[in-house]
Amino acid sequence: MSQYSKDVSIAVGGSAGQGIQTVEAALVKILKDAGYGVFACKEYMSRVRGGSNSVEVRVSSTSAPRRAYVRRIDFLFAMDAASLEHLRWRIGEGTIVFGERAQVGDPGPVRFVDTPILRFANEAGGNPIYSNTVALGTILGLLGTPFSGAEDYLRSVFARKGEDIVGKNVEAARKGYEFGKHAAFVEDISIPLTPSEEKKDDIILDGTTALGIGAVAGGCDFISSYPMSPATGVLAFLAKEAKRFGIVVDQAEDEISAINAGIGASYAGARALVTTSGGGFDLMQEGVSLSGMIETPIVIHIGQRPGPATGLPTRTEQGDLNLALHAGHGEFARAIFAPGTLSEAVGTMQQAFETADRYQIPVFVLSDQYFLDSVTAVDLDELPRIPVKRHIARTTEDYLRYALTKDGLSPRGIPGHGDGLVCVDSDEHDESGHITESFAMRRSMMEKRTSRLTALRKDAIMPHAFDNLEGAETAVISWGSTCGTLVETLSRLGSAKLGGLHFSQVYPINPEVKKLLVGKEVIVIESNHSGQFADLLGRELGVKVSRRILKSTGEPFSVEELIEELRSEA
Amino acid sequence: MSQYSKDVSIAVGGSAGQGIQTVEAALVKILKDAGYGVFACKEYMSRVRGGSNSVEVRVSSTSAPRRAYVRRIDFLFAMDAASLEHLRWRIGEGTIVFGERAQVGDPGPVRFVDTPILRFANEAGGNPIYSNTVALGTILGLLGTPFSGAEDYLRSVFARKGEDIVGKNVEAARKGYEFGKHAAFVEDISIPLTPSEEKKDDIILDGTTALGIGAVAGGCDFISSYPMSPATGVLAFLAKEAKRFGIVVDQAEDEISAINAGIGASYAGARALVTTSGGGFDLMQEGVSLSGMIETPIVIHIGQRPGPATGLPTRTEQGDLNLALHAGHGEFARAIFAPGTLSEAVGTMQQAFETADRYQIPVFVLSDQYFLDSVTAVDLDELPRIPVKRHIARTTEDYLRYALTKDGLSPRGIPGHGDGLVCVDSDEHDESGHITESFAMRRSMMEKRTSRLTALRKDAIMPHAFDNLEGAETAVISWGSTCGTLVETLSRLGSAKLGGLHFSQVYPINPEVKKLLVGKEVIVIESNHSGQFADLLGRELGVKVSRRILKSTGEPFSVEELIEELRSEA
Amino acid sequence: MNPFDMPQETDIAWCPGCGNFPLLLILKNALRELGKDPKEVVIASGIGQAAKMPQYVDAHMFNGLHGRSIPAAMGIKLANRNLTVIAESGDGDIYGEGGNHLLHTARRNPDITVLVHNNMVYGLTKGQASPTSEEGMKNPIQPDGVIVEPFNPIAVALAVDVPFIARANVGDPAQAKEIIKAAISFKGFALVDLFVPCVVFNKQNTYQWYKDHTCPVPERHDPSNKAAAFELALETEKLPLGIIYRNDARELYEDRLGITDAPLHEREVSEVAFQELLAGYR
Amino acid sequence: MNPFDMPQETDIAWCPGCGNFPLLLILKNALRELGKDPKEVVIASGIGQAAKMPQYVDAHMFNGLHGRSIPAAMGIKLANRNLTVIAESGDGDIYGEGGNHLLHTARRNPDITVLVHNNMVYGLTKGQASPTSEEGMKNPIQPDGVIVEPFNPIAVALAVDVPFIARANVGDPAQAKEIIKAAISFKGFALVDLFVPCVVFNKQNTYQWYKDHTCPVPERHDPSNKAAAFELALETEKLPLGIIYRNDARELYEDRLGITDAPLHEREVSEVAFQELLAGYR
Ligand SMILES: Cc1ncc(C[n+]2csc(CCOP(=O)(O)OP(=O)(O)O)c2C)c(N)n1
Ligand SMILES: Cc1ncc(C[n+]2csc(CCOP(=O)(O)OP(=O)(O)O)c2C)c(N)n1
Ligand code: SF4
Ligand code: SF4
Ligand SMILES: [Mg+2]
Ligand SMILES: [Mg+2]
Repeated sequence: MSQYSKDVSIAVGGSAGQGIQTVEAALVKILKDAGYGVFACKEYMSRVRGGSNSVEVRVSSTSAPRRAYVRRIDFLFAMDAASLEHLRWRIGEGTIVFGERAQVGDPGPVRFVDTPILRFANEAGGNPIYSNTVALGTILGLLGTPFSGAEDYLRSVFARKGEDIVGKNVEAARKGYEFGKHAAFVEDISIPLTPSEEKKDDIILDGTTALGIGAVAGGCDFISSYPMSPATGVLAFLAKEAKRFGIVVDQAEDEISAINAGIGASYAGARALVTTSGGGFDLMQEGVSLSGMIETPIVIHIGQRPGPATGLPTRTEQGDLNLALHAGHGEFARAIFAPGTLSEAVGTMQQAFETADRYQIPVFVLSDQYFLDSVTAVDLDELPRIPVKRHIARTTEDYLRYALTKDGLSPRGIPGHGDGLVCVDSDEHDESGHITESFAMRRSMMEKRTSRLTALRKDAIMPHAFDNLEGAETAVISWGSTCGTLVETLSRLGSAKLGGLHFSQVYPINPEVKKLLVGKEVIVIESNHSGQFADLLGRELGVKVSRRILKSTGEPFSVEELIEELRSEA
Repeated sequence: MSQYSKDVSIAVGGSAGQGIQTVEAALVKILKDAGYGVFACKEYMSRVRGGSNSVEVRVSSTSAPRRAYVRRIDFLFAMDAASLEHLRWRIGEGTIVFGERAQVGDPGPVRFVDTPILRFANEAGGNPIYSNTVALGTILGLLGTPFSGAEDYLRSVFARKGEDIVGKNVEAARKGYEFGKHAAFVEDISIPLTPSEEKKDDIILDGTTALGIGAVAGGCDFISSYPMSPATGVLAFLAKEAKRFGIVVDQAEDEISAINAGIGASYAGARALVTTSGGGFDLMQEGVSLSGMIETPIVIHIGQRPGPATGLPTRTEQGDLNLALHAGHGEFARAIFAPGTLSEAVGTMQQAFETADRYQIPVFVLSDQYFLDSVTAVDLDELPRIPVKRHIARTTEDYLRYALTKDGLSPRGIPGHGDGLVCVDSDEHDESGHITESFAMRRSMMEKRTSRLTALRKDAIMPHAFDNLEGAETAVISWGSTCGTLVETLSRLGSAKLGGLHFSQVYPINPEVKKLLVGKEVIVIESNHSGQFADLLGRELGVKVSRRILKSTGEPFSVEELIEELRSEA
Repeated sequence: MNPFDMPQETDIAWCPGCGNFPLLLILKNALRELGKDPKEVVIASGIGQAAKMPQYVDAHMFNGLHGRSIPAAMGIKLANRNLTVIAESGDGDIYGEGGNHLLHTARRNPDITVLVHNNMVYGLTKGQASPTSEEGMKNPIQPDGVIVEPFNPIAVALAVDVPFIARANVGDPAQAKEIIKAAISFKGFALVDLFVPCVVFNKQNTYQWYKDHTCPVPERHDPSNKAAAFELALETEKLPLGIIYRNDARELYEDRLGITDAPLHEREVSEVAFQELLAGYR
Repeated sequence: MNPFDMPQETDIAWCPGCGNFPLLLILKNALRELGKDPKEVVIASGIGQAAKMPQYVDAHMFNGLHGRSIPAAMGIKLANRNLTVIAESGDGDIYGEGGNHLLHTARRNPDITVLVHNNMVYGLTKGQASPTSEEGMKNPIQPDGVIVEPFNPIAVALAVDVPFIARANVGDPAQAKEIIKAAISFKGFALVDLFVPCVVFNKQNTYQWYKDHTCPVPERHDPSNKAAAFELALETEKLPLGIIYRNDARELYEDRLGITDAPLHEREVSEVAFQELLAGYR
């Protein structure tokens, strides 16, 4: 069987500022349009120029799309010597390295195709900046897709730069394309993947965009945030869409301001979002506690990265689950989502707003760098949509913001909407929202704020079972970004002993979940050091986790790595 | 048996600004010097004047001292009508209410002794401010202690105010005293407690002072903090002692500044402390994460109060254990202490500095309002002392701050002490402390920062077993401030079925603890809503907690309440 | 009867004689005289004695976190610009814990009014120095007296271009009321530093002291002259009361953000626009 | 050879042409010319491109949190006043996230030097507006350009009485070096706002722009005159470079705290004093 029978894994390595991400974007779009399944992800250093970064693009059939990072590289394009070194540990038997000897130097003991990237760039455009386009062309030539796809793409992307630029790009791509076709012949590369004929109505998203679209669909009216990798993208997305949708976007002076402005806006009726990463979130915690106390909804996106402190700002980790779980002093209800696919991202972001408003609580959406930067096509027919219900009541003159009710939820009034006054207080308060020192009232209000957890639990999204969990001896569990990797791992292991279970809501956990796990060994996969979700499963369900597969180096799990870890269980 | 055979419980209620705390202080000192066991605690509203506050003073023998809040009041002194209402729920069969009808109005159906407090005050001093002294005198008269104790006390306290003031106070006290003696006769009150003859070398402390003394003894060099109830006292204590000991005390502009200044000072070699409450601590969490990352010790005192948000600023709760446990993004080692007696407070504060420095980590000391405001005598012979070892290394020219070692601990150098340079970095770093993006180095450093947890665990203070835990079927567990209440409860229940276990270190938990609990039912007492320590016992030791006795109204547990809760188990 | 009076008797937590009492009256009168309806007024406060103000005014209340009244007030205003939004707290709250928000919200210029009860002390937490405490004032954390320079709110406000800067003294209720009215009426970010004696913890800055140490802004002062205003701000002998700086030309943040009169909760996600958005990712 | 050069070659993470390169040289030269020993110098920084500076200087380094270099630097200085302590970071870090610390540390006046690399943009996080970004500058969060007023660090520093305030441009390395030397030599809290172009994300405030939009502080300017300094701070046509304000009379925080030359880690708890303390509670 050809090494390319299921998918081809292409990596492009270069330094920051060389624009390897444009190659990724082009490939994904052209190949998707050509009828392939595509997945892309990236890893990069915390610097604006220089260093060594890389992108991975996986090409598959649309019927068996790949949605995870693999260590394996079939075609490695090295734009300079440093990136070849950087990726050398991933070079295996099947890897063919493409690069220009003049740039890369002695490639060492690898299957190397001297590829005149810079020469073609200069020939076609008179400028090294066309190198990316040459590389793109070469890859498409290797894959043997029609050149028209590349040409169409380049024409549309560069249209506003004028015919000259378009022409040079097309020429650069064509030179690469021809070279690639020839190389495929010489190197005896043949890709058995057949593109699908069926035209799907799909869109290409990365995690950031998916969350942004979810926020728009979820009726997000307001965002105030302070830039912090990898969470800034959501803020930038909404900034870009602000005018179109009438969303108010505020860049805050710090994270404390951001969340307090968000809660203020929410008090006045807006659906408000903040986006940040662990360090910035630390500063928001008093605000989280405020949201809990005054029962004013707020949605908090934490784009996780490896900590503690500044850590590795551009790398990935799932280390802040415990943080979200216990953020803010005092005790109150909350919910935490962690999407694992891009369509889940669109959905859970909407669900986050709905849950926050319905239950009048702070709600978290946890992602991470790997997830935010991962790209796939999403079927428009399957795009989750949840109607925007505002859960806002018009007030009457005798309105009491914290009227005691059976389920602890009082109708939520907002100022300027009705005949009543809306008083909220961070102090312990009475039904009218004014400060109290009554212990009896304190007891009622604590009960009020925490009892909704029962309903939240019952409403919690059930995890997604796959790979025949029911019949399996062992449940392998993922949450958030590790979903795709686990799905591919289990499907490749193909063992009846192992079934998968993916959580897109991690807190609270639906009590029904316990039934899914009865009598099974439980293994949890997490990109953190201690196994925070495994602990949570113990606390919430009393489930005993027999094994934790953990990683906190800043890199995502690769499918190969998980296969190695799980083979003994299969 | 007389209702006073074990102890007498005296409560004084009045409004803020009326000075009922001076009565408490005087009673405690005079009665201790007279050879009694004393305990006092208070509860007060978040206001500077007005409202209704109260103090409780319990008088016992020194051989069986009481160290906990009881609901029962034997003598209730009501300085105004509102405080009588405020305390009415605690009036029982044995309660005698003292107050001046003109102030208190109709006292309702209680055993009432019309006590001319204001009249005596005016007669003795021409001023209502002598009312407290009259009340003090009356109480001493009721108890039948020699008047000389009161006289000596008043003389020394008011000495610097001049003979006139001294005289008026003594006169006011004497009037009260005579009235009290007479009332005791009329009401047939006789207190069988015999004062001890033995002169003990002891001191009177409250929780705040005990922690402050512990900090001084622990070599605290530096404190930067922002005021926040109930934690401000520790800052004020060190401010008062700053000159005497050469301690640097800085009032910060906010909590973020406080912890960063503390960590800066610690980096430069100082033993640094911050003190705050939950809301202020939220803002310090990024600093906690920094301490974890750069392995720079810091001691953090959290004086807990009921949250969320502003909550009940002057009330008590143990709601921030989870917060301390998971504070700061990312994963790293930490330790958490929670003293339950004043001598433990002196000791654990020293231990906190020792642990922070030895393990180069952030260390927490959790207290709460009830604990900080509780007063007892502490035997000087039993005052714990831990030598101040600085754990600082003189650097050599080739010094590496993060040299990789077997146990993860590198010798800690500080700038200006030796020939090396000391570089610390909140980014992931190499052995020299400079930024790195190496995944291998990341892995080593994560291991380095977390592996010390093993040693920390082994070193963890064992909990204190009492009431014959070994032979008991059920272990009843307290941590922090609930200790005294549990001790008295179990001793009063006197059931062989129940044994007590008090944790003054709550994280990590010594693995040896498991042996103490084997085969026993486990009940945990906590002043919070969910049972955070019970969860932690599950996570750390796999111990299953069969029952949680919880309270989060803002009041401390009373002994009576715990007895009621535990009677069914006894 | 003032529509801003509480409908029922309230137990006010301030000490007898506290400067917050006259200010409460001044504020309610100012609001009434401006013809405001309680249903259009939101008072956002932080934590402190000053921050209890909205507990005693019958209007919408957002009593949030210590130091954070300004961002909360801004969020409220941006969500519904029809509301009259006041941020109100103490000197410790707004100049200390929340100093950064004052700096940067001024740069944005939302139409909110910031009322700072400046009693030169931390009242609620019992007498520690606030940013505006005078050097030498004895307090529990600096037993020998304050050893740092006081914060000059007027100078800082000028430096960050707050477009309406005034100072008033509750000892002169008539002037204080007029200044508060002017501040609330001002279209833009307005700061009023109010002298409000704390009779318990600040025994040096008393009603009398404020009387003796203040004077009206000189008549010849041109409030549009920032450099002159800065010189006034540096006065230490007699602190000038009145409108110190005023610039009516700054554009509102709401306008620059393109916010319309419709409150955000009435916004609907246009399905057409949403489909357009999706189409962009085809 | 400069003693502050790194002993081994270092991979510097800045972009080619970045203004941080000239500043690195300027700083190392300034330190050498002041005769400093690397072992007595601590550079405390936050997070950002500017904040990477100490990674490339062979001295003690405290690379802490974004926005928090100033409190950390103050803590270091108070723990050991023999150290020369520099806090160094970007405009976003010190004026934005950490603005409150600038305000209030100035009031204390510890002897530390604050160097702000003002590139009028967030460099490390890729081009968002910083507090000093000019109105109208297009950026990812305000696609139509900055809609808030820029922060004026010189004016704010004056308002909080920073006793040494200067501005320099790395485009004039000789002057920048002298100013940095003066700031480090100054006994007290010194702030230098440094123009340091970001060649990638700030295409409008380039080396040339800074050249065109700056001028030396006028010769007749008296740096001890705060009001005059404020007027200079308000200049917008040409931003004055040089020492804008200087007041040598402010007492140091260290002195007012009674800190001696012995670093805190040498302090011992006097047993006599401790017994005295206990005796007070008998
Ligand atoms: C984050 C946080 N830190 C500290 C506190 C404690 N605290 C409450 S009010 C206050 C100061 C009050 O001073 P000011 O703002 O001047 O108001 P005043 O009481 O004098 O009117 C402090 C320190 C708090 N509530 N939250
Ligand atoms: C608490 C926190 N919030 C946000 C960030 C993300 N962050 C890192 S550097 C930076 C801004 C850098 O701008 P500036 O300080 O001007 O430095 P420059 O890179 O321009 O030199 C931001 C927002 C962070 N590290 N920590
Ligand atoms: S403590 Fe001061 S500010 Fe607070 S209420 Fe009393 S007098 Fe007013
Ligand atoms: S992004 Fe700008 S500030 Fe950062 S290194 Fe590059 S040029 Fe310098
Ligand atoms: Mg105040
Ligand atoms: Mg910058």
